[in-house]
Amino acid sequence: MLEFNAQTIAFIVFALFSLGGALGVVTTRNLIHATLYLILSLFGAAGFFVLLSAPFLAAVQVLVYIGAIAILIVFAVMLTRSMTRISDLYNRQWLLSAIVAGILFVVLLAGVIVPVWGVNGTQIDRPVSDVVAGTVDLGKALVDQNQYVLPFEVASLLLTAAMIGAIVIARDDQE
Amino acid sequence: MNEVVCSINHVVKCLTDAGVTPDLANLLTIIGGVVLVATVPLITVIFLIWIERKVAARVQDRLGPNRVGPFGLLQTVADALKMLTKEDITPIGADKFIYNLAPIIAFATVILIWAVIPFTPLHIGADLSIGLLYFVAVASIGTVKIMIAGWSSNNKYALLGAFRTIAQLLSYEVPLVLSLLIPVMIAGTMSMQGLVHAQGGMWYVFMAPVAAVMFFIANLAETGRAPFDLLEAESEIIAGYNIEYSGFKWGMFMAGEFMHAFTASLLAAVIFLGGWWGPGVEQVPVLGFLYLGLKTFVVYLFSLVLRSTVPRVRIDQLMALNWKWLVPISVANVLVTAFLLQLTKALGLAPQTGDFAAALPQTIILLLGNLAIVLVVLNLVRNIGRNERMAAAATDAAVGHSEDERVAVGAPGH
Amino acid sequence: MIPLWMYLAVAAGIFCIGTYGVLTRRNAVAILMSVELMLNAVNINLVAFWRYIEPLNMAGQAFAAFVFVVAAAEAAVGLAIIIAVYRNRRSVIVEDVNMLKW
Amino acid sequence: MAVVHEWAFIGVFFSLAWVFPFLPILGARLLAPRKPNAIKQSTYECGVETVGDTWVQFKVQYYIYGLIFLVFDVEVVFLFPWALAYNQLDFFGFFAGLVFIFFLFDALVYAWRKDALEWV
Repeated sequence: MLEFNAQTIAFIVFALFSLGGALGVVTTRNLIHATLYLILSLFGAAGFFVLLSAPFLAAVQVLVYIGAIAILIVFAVMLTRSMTRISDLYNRQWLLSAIVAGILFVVLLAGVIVPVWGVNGTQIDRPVSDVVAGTVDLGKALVDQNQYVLPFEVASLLLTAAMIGAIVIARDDQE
Repeated sequence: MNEVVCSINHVVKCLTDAGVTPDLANLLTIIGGVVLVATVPLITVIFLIWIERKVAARVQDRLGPNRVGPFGLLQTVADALKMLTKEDITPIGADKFIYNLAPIIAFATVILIWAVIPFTPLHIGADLSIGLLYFVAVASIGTVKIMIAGWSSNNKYALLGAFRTIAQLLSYEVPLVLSLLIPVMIAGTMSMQGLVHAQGGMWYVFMAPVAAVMFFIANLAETGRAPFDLLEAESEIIAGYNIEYSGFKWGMFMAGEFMHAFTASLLAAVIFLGGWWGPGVEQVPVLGFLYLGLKTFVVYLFSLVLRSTVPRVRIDQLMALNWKWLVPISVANVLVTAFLLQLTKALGLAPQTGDFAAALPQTIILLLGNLAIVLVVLNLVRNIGRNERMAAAATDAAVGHSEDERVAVGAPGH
Repeated sequence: MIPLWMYLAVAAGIFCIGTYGVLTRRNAVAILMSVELMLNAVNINLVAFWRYIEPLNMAGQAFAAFVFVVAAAEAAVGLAIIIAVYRNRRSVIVEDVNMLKW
Repeated sequence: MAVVHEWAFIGVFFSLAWVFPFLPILGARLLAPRKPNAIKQSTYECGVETVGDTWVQFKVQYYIYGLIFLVFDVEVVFLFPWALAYNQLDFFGFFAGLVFIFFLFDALVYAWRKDALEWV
């Protein structure tokens, strides 16, 4: 069913990156290592975006997730010294949680592969068109009054609010 | 040098004629192209270090390296050979795998930027539609290398140095990216080749001088060059995040840094100085190498002279300079440029063709806008400087001292 | 061409691993990382659906971009809360943070 | 197809880029002497014995800088598609960007007024 070509190889490599990285995040005790696994996983996802011809999102993924969020997480790990203190990795419900996550995965996989809930379009093998809207169209859509201009401004407001909130919470006001 | 794009069809055809499957032929040509593109910086860096030492020596009225080879040209090669035989020490408690990974990432991320640099109209590694963001993204992986180098060394100084370096890199990435918005706005493309083509009429350094200066300053800080090299000031503190590294791993950090500085000049030349544009380049594309190299060298030489003449800033000045000056100026610059671009479009002055005369009216209007920004900033600097001097004089008069040497880099809010 | 369901399957896998991490990890920072994984899986889904079903409509990419914003805001505030809690309780273990229990 | 080719180049570059720094490090490993001992391998903190844990407590200011950077980074990334399409936008597009940047600038002004930008 799958032709063995460069795209398939790339897909497999990125799938290994993102799934392996994700597994590493939840199983590693050392939080810095976990962050590096997170970076690996996010990098795999960036590769997916390239394969899906959304290179802009791939660049954003690297820039925002790897360049900013991962660094912020490392800062937080260092600030809380949280890598040395915890003896138990998981809480007591780990077995139950594993079962829940496993069942969720099976259900999702079934819903994706076989049309359990009727024909839903996940079975298509190839994109409906080879023509893809590019980053320019994204830019136009973001400031188009009939499309996303309101979410666009709200996103800015949300980030401003998040920053103000985070500064208020994180700062030590005792000093 | 990089023949891959211009003659890729010939190479692929030759290989397929020789009996190689088309896929393998494609792969082989790509690999050949990658090796070519990656070798350019590797060879350049050897001469860069020599040039850097020579220029620093001339500024300080010394001779610089002059023993090994003609004019000391082979000094760097000798240094590299010496470094190969140096013992490689891994400190106790270091996270071995990550410790060894950091120098590799440090070097690789710099080489990776070269993939999108247009050397001539025909020679470019990969002309991505998001080339500009690609280089910013790859450069932002650079913070990861510093983080893991500092953390895995199991050394307090390395960790502290790494954190300070990361704070610096993160901060200066903001004006860097903001200043890149302006060429994108004018050109309407993010592909590096497209940006250079769009500068056929007018270099962006004339249309957006403020953005060009912001880009240059932010790049100096991003690459840790003087006057922003306080985190590994070799003459004052031991080193930064790479204190525990020795031998060739340390060499990788240093070579990566030199290359990054040169790459930054290269990018400035591509984005703001018209890249490979020059007389006769459309007839003889290979001339592009020469023009690009010349422009890059001018920018690089300027940063070298800065390095050996300007004193280091303090870390609080570094942060204040970025957040209280560069970022607000960049934001204002984006707004002013955006407004003026709409204005020129409404007035019908936006260039339809890519020649000098067509671009002139828009350039003049943009230049005036930039001039206004510069004047406002200079006025602010003067007022703040005067206020600080007067405040200092007042306190000194109260205390009885008369020293009033203040640096104007401080906060306008005070 | 890779069929759509393979992307969705990988995204489902990442999402479930993230769920497991959120449910089991005791360290608040690790939980936050797992949440990022889940958001990331959502993003892969959005972009995959966009590419395969509606490649000319910008909804998929625009939504993915807004998910980036949400992820950034969540990381910023979440980590700030963790730092504040650590300052007061000297702990980042979520079971120790039970001030709101009663 | 051309687009795929460009990214194939990047993909190959990413898989090969680590080889260039790896080879000299490998060469150094073969050539360089290796006689480790306890003194040599101890951490170098200006010749003084290492005291306490390496994971010293960091100032929250690092986090604040990272935070402000994160917000700016995400917003600037949003501005890139806007800038890319800017030639094709009218004055409404300009105002949308203006409002967006205004909120962004608000965040900076707040941080400034709260002295969150000071290196303490």
